[in-house]
Amino acid sequence: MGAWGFVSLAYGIVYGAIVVYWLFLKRRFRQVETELNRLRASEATRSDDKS
Amino acid sequence: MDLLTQTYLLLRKDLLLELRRRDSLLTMFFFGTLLLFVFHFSFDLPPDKVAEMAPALLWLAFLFTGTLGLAQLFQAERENHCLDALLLSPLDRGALFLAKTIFNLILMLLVELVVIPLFWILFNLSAWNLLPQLFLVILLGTIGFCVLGTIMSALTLRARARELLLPLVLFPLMIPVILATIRCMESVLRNGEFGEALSWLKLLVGFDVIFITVGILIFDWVIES
Amino acid sequence: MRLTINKLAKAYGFLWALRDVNLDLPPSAFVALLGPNGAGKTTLLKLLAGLIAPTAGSIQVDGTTMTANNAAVRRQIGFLAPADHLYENLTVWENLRFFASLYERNDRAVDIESALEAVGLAQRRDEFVANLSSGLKCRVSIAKWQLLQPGLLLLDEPYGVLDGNGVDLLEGFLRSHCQQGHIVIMASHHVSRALKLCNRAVILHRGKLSFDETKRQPWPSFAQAFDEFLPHGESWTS
Amino acid sequence: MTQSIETAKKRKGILGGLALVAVAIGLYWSLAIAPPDAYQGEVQRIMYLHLPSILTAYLSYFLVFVGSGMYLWKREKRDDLLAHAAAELGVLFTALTIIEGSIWGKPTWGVWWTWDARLTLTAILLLIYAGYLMLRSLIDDENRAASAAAILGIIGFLDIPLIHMSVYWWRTLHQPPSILRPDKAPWENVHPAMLTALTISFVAFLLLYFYLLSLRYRVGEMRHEIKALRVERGA
Repeated sequence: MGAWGFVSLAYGIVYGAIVVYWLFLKRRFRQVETELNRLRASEATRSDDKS
Repeated sequence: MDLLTQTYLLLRKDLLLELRRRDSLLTMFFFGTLLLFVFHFSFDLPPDKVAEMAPALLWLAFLFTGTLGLAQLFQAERENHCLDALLLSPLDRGALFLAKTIFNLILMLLVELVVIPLFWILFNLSAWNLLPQLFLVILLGTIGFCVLGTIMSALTLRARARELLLPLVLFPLMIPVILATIRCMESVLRNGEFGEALSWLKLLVGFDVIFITVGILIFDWVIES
Repeated sequence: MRLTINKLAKAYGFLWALRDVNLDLPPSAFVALLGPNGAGKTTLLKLLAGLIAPTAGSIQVDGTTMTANNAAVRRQIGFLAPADHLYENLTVWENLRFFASLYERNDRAVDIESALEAVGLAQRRDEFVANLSSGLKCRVSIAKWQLLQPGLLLLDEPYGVLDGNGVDLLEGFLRSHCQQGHIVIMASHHVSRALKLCNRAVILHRGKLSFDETKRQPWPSFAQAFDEFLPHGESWTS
Repeated sequence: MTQSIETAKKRKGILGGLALVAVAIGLYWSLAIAPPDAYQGEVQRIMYLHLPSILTAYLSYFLVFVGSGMYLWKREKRDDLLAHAAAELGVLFTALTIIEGSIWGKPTWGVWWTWDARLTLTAILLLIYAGYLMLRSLIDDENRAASAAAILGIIGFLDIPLIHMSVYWWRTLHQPPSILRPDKAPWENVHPAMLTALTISFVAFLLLYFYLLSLRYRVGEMRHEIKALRVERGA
């Protein structure tokens, strides 16, 4: 493996890992956000029922 | 009532309990001795290499035995919710920290007092005159271990798999103590004096002082967590 | 001793164990804390003992707000756990002396001796707690709090393990303790016994105080609240 | 309420976009414009990754420390959330630092791993903060987990200088300083283009770091809100 080989390996792994982590985080973010919105929506209907 | 009186009361209670059962002390002692045998079989050291390897072997043996003791440290308090009884009382949490640290220190020192001469006999070492200096180093190292070990033991008290978690969080933090103790012991065994290892000795003292202070200050939060 | 509880609330994970509890207890109050299982009785006692921190609200003892590290307040609070809070491998005597010295109260040998005498354990002072039955352990606990004289004494279902004699001992101790101006709060399912002792009854229902009145005779409002919230409990009019 | 969430989202988007641009410029400078090192050649370009990632890792640990201390003092959930998010990112960037160091080490030292002081120190940091995450996940009660982790976050950070000292002494007393440490200060006899590349990479990593941190923090915050809502329901 030449010098550029090592360099591209390092850059590839680092940015690859960051992108994977970012995608993973995005997915978690979206899941949690949907769950939260669902809960909020049902909360709103419940308080409507009361009034 | 001041910190030291409370520490004394708690320590007396722990020692009394240990004197009755000797659970921790006996297991630690046998485990330490066992490790010496295992090391001997697995390394099969030639006599001239023993003095070189002795510090690392001894200190590793103490580290593992100490961890065994730490896992048992709050055992009496776990039975019958006695920890609650202590937390209920007007007790300074710093005293609890000091008492437990000193208690584990006493156990480890007792084990070390037996295991080191045993090591000298088993491995045919001749440098008996260096033992006082070695004990000093080991004392400082053991204090550092017990101080941080007590904090971590209390921290993992309510965790799942706490016996496994304890060494996992404790050992990386112990790196300065491990390195400093082994280097000091090496220097003493090789040159008969601390020499350039003196800065290691200072590091060891610094570690002890820093974490004793931190421990007394934050044990409030440690034990309530 | 005056105890003021202000909008106290505690959540465990997803659930409110206790919500918006207000209570103001004058000296010599003897409170029967009633409620079905899971109503939050133990949570309230633990909060008062300072063993857990409230999610919201405050507890004041004689005007001082209780915090985790206030030793002066903690010295005032006792928690009688029937067969708990004793070291198994210490003798009865050693347990009492240890706790008395921690509280710096009545830790002389004569005091401990007379406390043991009072609960009928003077003969067994040198036995290990591990060898005692749970009824006898409870008696040791009674002796312990008799020595420590807490301004606020909390009890969580003390009747389960005691024999008839022990119950008499406990009730005698609680009565005299209360008469000295101390506050006693007792959670129990033995409603008739608790009602006889208390001078105030409190019902917890799903984490909220649903009833809080001083005792009188007859007591129709309690009867109504009792039937509403504890319909399957034992009969309390005995 | 929803408006502030929208603006926060927009702000995150802008931060992410900036990070992306900075990373692109950084890549261009470090791979194309900066000249190869006189001794190490092209391999030295890994430095433009290595130094920024270890810097962000240390920044993380500092944030864990600050968040932990604030949490113990004020007991506010947001400080704990910050510490948790920072610890996770710290572990990520430390792991990346070790991988880069290892890839850099192969052509320079001929081995993937050597017990160089820097590499060893980084590995120990990884162990400490992995332990932090383990401790969090192994305590069931959420408040207890938060306080226990906060204690470890503080002690771990206080321990770093001691570990640093001991690991460096350990190496220097046994073997000469590593190739990584030049005899001269790094800013002397360094090509200006190299410095620019390094600076841009630093900025890019910091932007990327704060973008990821804000994302991770918001995940924790929303999880906490969900729990709070569920608690309301439970009553």
